[in-house]
Parts: sequence; C-alpha cells; structure tokens
Amino acid sequence: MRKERIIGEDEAAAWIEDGMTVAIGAPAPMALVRQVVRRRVRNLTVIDSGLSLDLFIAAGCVRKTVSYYAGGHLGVPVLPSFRRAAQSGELTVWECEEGILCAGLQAAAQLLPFMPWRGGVGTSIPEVNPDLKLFTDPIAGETLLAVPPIKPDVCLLHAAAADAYGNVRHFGGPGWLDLYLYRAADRTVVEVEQVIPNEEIRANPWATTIAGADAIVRAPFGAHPFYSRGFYKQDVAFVAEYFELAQKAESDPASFQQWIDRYCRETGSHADYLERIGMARLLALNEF
Amino acid sequence: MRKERIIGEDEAAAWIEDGMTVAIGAPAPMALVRQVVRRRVRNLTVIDSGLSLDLFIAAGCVRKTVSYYAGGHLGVPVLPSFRRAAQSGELTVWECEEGILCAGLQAAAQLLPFMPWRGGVGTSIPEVNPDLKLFTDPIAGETLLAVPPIKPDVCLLHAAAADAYGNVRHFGGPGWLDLYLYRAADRTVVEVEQVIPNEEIRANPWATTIAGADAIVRAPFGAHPFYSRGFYKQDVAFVAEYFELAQKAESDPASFQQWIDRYCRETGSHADYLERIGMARLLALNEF
Amino acid sequence: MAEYSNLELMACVLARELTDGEIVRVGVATPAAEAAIRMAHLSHGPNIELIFFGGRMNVAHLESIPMPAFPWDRRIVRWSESYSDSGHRFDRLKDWNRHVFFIGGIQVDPWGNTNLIGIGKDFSRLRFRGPGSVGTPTLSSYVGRYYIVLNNHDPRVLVERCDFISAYGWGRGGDDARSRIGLPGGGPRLCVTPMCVMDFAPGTRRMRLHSIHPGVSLADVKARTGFELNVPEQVPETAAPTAAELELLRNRVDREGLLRR
Amino acid sequence: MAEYSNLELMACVLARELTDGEIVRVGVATPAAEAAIRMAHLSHGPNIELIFFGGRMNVAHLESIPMPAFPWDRRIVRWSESYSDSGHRFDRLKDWNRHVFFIGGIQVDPWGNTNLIGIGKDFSRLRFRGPGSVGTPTLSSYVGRYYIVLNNHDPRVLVERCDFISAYGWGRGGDDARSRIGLPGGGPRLCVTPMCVMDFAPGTRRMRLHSIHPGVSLADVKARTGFELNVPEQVPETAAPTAAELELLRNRVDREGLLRR
Repeated sequence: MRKERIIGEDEAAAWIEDGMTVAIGAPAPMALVRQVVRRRVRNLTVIDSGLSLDLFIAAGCVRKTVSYYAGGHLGVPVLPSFRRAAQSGELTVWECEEGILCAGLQAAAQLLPFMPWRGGVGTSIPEVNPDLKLFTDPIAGETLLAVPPIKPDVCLLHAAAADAYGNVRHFGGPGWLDLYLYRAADRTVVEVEQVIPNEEIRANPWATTIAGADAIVRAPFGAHPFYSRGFYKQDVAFVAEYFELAQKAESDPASFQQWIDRYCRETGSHADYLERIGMARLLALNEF
Repeated sequence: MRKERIIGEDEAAAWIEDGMTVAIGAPAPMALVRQVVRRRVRNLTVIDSGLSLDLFIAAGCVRKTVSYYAGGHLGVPVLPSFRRAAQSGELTVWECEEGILCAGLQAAAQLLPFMPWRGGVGTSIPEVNPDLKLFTDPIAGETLLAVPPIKPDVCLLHAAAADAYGNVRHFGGPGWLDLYLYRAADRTVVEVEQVIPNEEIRANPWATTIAGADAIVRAPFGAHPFYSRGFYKQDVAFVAEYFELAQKAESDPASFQQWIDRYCRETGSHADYLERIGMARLLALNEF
Repeated sequence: MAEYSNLELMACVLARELTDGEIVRVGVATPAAEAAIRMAHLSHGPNIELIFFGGRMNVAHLESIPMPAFPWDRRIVRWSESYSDSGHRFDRLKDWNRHVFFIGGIQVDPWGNTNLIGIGKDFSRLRFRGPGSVGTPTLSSYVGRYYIVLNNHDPRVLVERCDFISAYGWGRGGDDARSRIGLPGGGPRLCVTPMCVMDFAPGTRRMRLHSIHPGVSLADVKARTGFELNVPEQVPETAAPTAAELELLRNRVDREGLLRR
Repeated sequence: MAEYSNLELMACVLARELTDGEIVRVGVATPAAEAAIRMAHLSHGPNIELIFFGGRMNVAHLESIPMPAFPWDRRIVRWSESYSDSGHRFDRLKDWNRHVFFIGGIQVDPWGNTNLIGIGKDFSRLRFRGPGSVGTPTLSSYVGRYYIVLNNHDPRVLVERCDFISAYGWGRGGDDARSRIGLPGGGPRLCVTPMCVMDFAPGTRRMRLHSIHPGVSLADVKARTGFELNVPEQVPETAAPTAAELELLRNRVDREGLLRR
C-alpha cells in the first residue's frame, strides 16, 4: 500500500529542533508556528518575514535570521521585536534581499556551492554579510556576487489543499517564496485547509504546486490571523493587537508575554487555539 | 483599448530572419515551422530536437544547432538529416545536454554572463564545445562548468490555448523546455489550438503557463504530425513516412525533397496543409 | 483651482511619468505611487501591466481600481491573469527593462542611493534597525527606471551620505556610475517628495531640483534637504493636478480619500 | 522452467534492483528498463514514483501499467499527479539522490563511462554522429545510482576507451573517481546486457562479471566484450525469471509481448 503522509501538528512541530534552520512560507503556517513556540525551541535560524518572525523572536526561539524584509503591519515600518533584538545584538541578521535569498536557495536546491547574482553589487550588503563574496565571472569578466547555499533543515508552509501523499495545491498562487523554500529544504511540512482525494489531484496535475511534501498537517483556519486565499481573509484587528503589544513591550513586557502565553503556550492544540479565537470571529472572516 | 496580440502565421514566420537563433518547443509548432521552411530562411542556429530539427536541416535552413538530443522515431536512433549534415561538417553542433542548455537559457533570461553547472564535469562536452569553460568556484573551490548565455532571438511554441493578450495555457503541462526557452528568448510566438476569452484566463491564473507571449497564432491542428494534448494524438504513420524518406535520402534525395515541397513549400497556408492531410485523417487522430 | 493634498499632487506627478505598455511593480507603503499606477492605467495606459504581490494583471477595463491592495487582498485573485511572479519571480529578468518601480528609503543620498538597512556606524549595533532591502537591490539593478518616493521631505532622510546603501542609484556620481559596475537597469529617474521633484543631472548624476510644488519656497526646500542641492537658474513650479486628474483620482482610484488624510 | 526472452530476463534482473520509495526516471528505447520499473512498482514498490516525460505519478493502484509510454501518450496526462518536471526540471536536484535511472550508450568503457556523442577521432568529422547526451551528464552526476542497460552485448559497444564521454561513470577508476571531481551521485551500479550482469569492483571500479545469464558461456561473454573483463573465480548464474515474475511481466506490463519480439 502506498504510504500516507498526514501527521499531527505536534508531530510536525517536533521536527524542529534547537539550532535548526527553519524556513517559513507565506501566509505563515501559524498553527505550526504556534506549536514550535509552545515547544520553546531555541537558537533557530529563521528565514521569514512579518508577524511570525517577530513572534518567534519575542518568544525567544531565534538566534539568527536570514532577512530580506522585516516590515510590520501598516504603521509599523519595522517589526518591533526584530528591531529591539537586532539593535541589542541578541539577534544576528544575515543581511540579504529577495534576489540574493532566492539565489542561495537555488544553490542549495541544485547542490551547487554558489549561485552568481547581480542584485546587491554596489551596495553595502556584501560588506555587512561576509558570506557573500564579490568575484569575477569566468566568461565575461564581470563583477558579481557569489551567494553560498542557504539550506533550511525544515520548511513549514500553509496551503489550500493536499492529498494524503503530499501533493499540494495553493489557491491564488503559492506564497512569494514558498517554492524556492521548498526546493532548498531537506524536509517540508505543509499545513492545509483541506485534504482532498488523490483523484482530484490527478484530474489537474498542473494545479499541483508542490509534488512530494514530506508531511501534511490538517489545519483548517491554520493561517489565522493571516489570510488563506479561497477560505478566509486576514484578521486585521488581531494582527493590529499583536503589533500594539509588541511595540509597547519595552515598557510593558508582561502584557506582551501574556498574549504569547494565551495564544501560543497555553493552547495545547490548534483546536484549543481556535476555541480561544471563537467561532463568531472565525466565521466573520470566512468570506471570499 | 488594450492591444490584441493575434497575428497571422505568415506574419509570425516573417519574424525569423536569416542567421537568427530560433528555439522550438515541444510539441513542435509545426504550422510555424512549415512557414519558416517555405520562406527558405537560411543560416539559422536552431535549438530543437526531433522531426522539426531534421526537417529544418533537410530544407537547408540551418547552419548550427544547439543540440542535447537528436534521436528520431522508434528505430531511428539518430535523426537522418542531422546525422548526414553533422558528419559532413555542413552542420555545426554546439554540443550540450539538457542541464547545460537550461543553465545557458537561465543565464540569458537573468542577464547574467554565465551560470555554473555541474553536469558535464568529467565528460568530453567541454572539450568539444569550447564555449563551456571549466572554472573554480569562488566559495568552495569546486570545479564547475561556466555556461554562457544561450540567447534565442525568437522562440516558437505550440500550446492548447491563449487569450488575445498573450496569456498562454498548456494542457497536460508545457513541453519539456518550453518555459526555459520562452524566458531566454527576445520574442516568443505561440501557436494555439484555441483562442479563449480573457475572462477564462482570469478565472484560473495559475493555469497561465506563459504570461505575455509577444504574439499568438491561431492554428488548430498546428502541431500535426505531432500530438497536442487534449486535442489529438500523434500521427505515427506520417512521422514514420517522414523518417523513411529521410533515411533513404542519401540514395533518393528527390523523393525526400518532393515530400518537403508537397507539405511545406507548396502549401501557402496552414489551411492548405490541412487540406492536403485531409479531414478524415485529422479526425481519426482526434481522440483523447 | 481645486484644493488637493501633497500626496494627491505626488500621485499626479508620478502618473504622468508612466507610459503605456510598461510593466509596473506595485509595492507597499508608498500611497502616492499606488494611486499613480492606477491613474495611469485607467487614463493613458490601457496596456500597462500591474504586478501586485505575485499576480500579474491588466484591469484597465474596470470602472474603478480601489486602493490599497495588500498581499491578503482577495482582489489579487480576482484580477490576476497569471501568478508568474509567484515562486519564479526572478526567472525572466531580461524583460525588466520594461519594468518600472517605486522605492522609499530611511536615507537617500544625492546620487539616489537608498538605505533600508539601518542607521548607525556599526552594523552589529545599529542605532535604528531598518526593515531590510526587500527586493530593491535586484529591482534597482535591472528595471528600466525607477522613482524614489518619499512621504516626508526631511533632512534626516535626504542626507549627504547613507550609512548603508541597499539600492545603488548613481553611486558616487557620473554617467557611467552604473554601466561601470555592470548594472543593466536605467537607475533612478526622479525623486518625488511632498515639497518638490528632483532629477539626476546628466554628467554628475547628482540630485537637482526639477520643480517645486505650488506654495513651497526654495528656501524651505533647501532647509529641509540634508545635502547641498543642485538648483538651476530657472526652477519651474510643479504642474498642479488638473480637474480631470483629480476627478480620476478621487472617483476611480482613491474613493476612500486615503491620500487626503 | 518457462521459456523467456533475453529482454524479459533483463527486465526481471532490473526490477529486483529497485527499492520501494525511490523515484525512477523513465527514458526511451530501453524496453527492459521500461518493463522493470513497472514490475517493481506493481510488486514490491507501491511507493516508487515514476517520472515520465515531465509527469510525476504513482500508479501502483492500476491493474496494469502497459508499455511503452511516449511523450505523446495521453496516459501521461491521465496518470500524472504533477508536472513538476516540466519547465522546472532542474529546480530540485537535491533529492536526486533518491532518483534512479537507466542509460544506454553507443560506447561503454570498463569504468562505465558512456558515449552518446559519436564515434570518430575528430569531433567536427565524426564517422558516426550519435544522438547526443540528452540529460545523461546531469542525471549521472546527481542520481543515487544508475544502471547501464544494453540491448546488444557487442565488442563495438563495450570498448576499452570511448571516443567521447557523455556521462561520467567511474572515470579512469578508483573509489574516489567521482568524489574527486565533486559528483554527488553514486554512479553506475550495474551494466546489464543480454548475456550477463556486470558490476564495478570496489577499489578499481573496473567492470567485473557479476553473473552470467543461463545458457551463456564465459567464453562467449569474453568474445563479445571489447575490453578485458575482470572475472572472479566464482561467477554465479543470473537467477532466471520466476513464474510469478513472468506472470506479472506478461499479464500486467508487457501484454503485447514487446520484449518477446
């Protein structure tokens, strides 16, 4: 019999161990992110942006981030916890940008020792990130950046649907970097709104965005407070509440940590979390 | 008003001028290929494989081929006209393989002076193709191939459908290298079985395999004698007839050239060609 | 003449810059640019293609293109014709010479180099950690041209030297500042602020006053600019929004008045 | 014992080599390999994934997986679960250590280097121009292991030195022949012909007789091999197809008897 790849959210989160490099897709697979926070994993290198990156940092999980963008919500130009940790030196920032990040992920995916990239030539990025080397190309003699492989141990993604065998479908296109992250990672877990029959996958193979995810986690509303295209909209007020607390955390760290406890550490399961959010709130998002 | 991009097959073929580099997708867009042959274009560099490559060579259009595979039909391990022209030295072969070809196409698509590639290290390919340079990578010191950009002037593809604005859909997945060829080419013409409404494109954006083809040519049965997934099967007997004549051309060049005249040079239009093939034959292929 | 806000004026200035048939990349947090793109598309740019967060679209047929659109906006799904930018964003840089984009910065120097990395001397102990470069280093290297758009004209932003450069404009100056290091893109065309429009003078490629917005004095501009600005003898006034522009902007783009807040 | 053809025996030998959970790339023109893959998938490999011309699939649930399948075969469309190999074929080489493939050659040397380029001394005037390398240089560099499958055991094919090498096997020999030049893949495992099975002896990695097919003599093998073959003292006979194997092959894979022609 063909083996199914559906696992529980706790089992998936246990794939993440202290010190690993973890890549997070878009929208962030928040059900999995919360489980990782709950397990108090430490010293991660995180490839991520937005609220989930900030939450990982605030929860003490992160030592280093591979960062191309750490902006927050409207009116929050820089993620508050990221900013504090970076400024204090607690957090190491592997400075890059989208093109460099994708080049490094491609090098990892293709088992090449580097990829050449032009974006970043002339900037301070290779100065502040010594892993990026300027070199002279062997064909035309141009100066380019050599980007070393960026190798996630585990990639965590959110998607619309998958079959039991790891064939994944996104609705409205995969997140920004999802496919790059998947290709580079040793193992990929995808949380999905729905598990669908293999026959449905087979009826439209082009719709399969990732063939062969290592594990699938059932997580309806798993991206909350983010959107999941085709299922629900962003919970804008909830995100705003997070950033308000995160911004005030310098003067009031307790309220912020209580919030993290309430939504990530005290909730044993994704179902617990959704209970705390409440049906009315979830259904109000459920328009598309 | 938004401009439509539908043009005639003759106009499309006129994009191909003597000496250009032309990339051909899979299945080969035979309606366009026949028009190019009819126009007696010369000294092309052709990136192609299979019957269409052999036909271009037999018709005297080709000076050089960027070749990763020149096998023929079952029982025809090497394309007959390709083999004769390569052995005699009339045809220059830019020896490569799929990975090297894709690396070179990526370099062109990304405006980089080269892409590193590992496949081919240890082989004779860099010896017989001096454009490929072995070099030492700047990060880990490994020996890799530097592949220069491969730059098609025009790419000709066949697909299932497109809207009037160049949004293309394949059925059953794009051909092997179609997307690589498109990305690298200056301009791309896609012949399609059907033109579909823009609303249909918009209803499923993920199904758009190429966004922004420069021109669309209406060509039902345009891939004949090849298959077009979702529309018709390969005309196996017709392909076999071609290869039989091509193999015998050394002793009987006239019959082979008459065949090319009959199907490519005397037929002024794709409709003419289909008339010569005949409705009964076409409909017999039309099962899926 | 109708009243209008600074952001509305900036939107009109930028809309006039866009040409039919271009591919315009829409970012976040530059509302004037977001409005400008929509205005151009609905008026003189029916063949402009918009790229919003992975979706590529042409929506010139719509009665209205409301703003803003965020990554989570379901309209992206409704409008898109392809997700060609999603998961294979960098697969075809060769047509980026037809692309245009808009960039902000926490610092901008006289040659249009911009900084999104941070402020401070020591990278490991920044005084202000910025959001990071997003895709601006690659975008600014390849696109046909781009526009620096600042929501505030401030001497702490417009500085003689950026602490860090995340997107290379005209380097330390000169017409060959970009070609010398192999960047195929055309570089920054204008810097548009709530006070004025600046360009990059051929020859030096140092920032030069191009036009001053109505009601702003030269002295004010100089006082609010942190570097010595090249000021030609004649500096025209920026053309105010026309009635048609404002009608388009307010009724078909910014119906909620985000640019007037 | 049932009668069987050489190709049927070869198919059984290869099917036994495949392990559940592997990803197997199917090519053209090696009918024994095409049959072997299907046999393994239907018997002990329900988690084998097949990649046919851009389509990735698992069809272990089918009663029969007929052969051959060509690029134009509509079954690829019916069977596929993704076209992950189509248009982004080389995007994830890092899992190719789980991939297996089969390779032919117009020449094969004692270290499993293979030639699809041509025969002759001068590349620009080949005596016999071959079909080209397809994807074998990259495949042979990255896949976990691969098999050389020859439809004829011929001294003009099995030669001491290839005129050209298109896929690097064990170079000029030695266990480090591949790691020394940085190839991550495991190299050729076996060479299977209508007469025998050969492996690559650890240490030298030169081809060595592994088993002789029933009814074939050692002298015949030597006579038909164009290089000096390493022959161990004991050479077992290749295990003949079992009744179950033949039943599977003939009733669920090769119903048209292509391997018996």
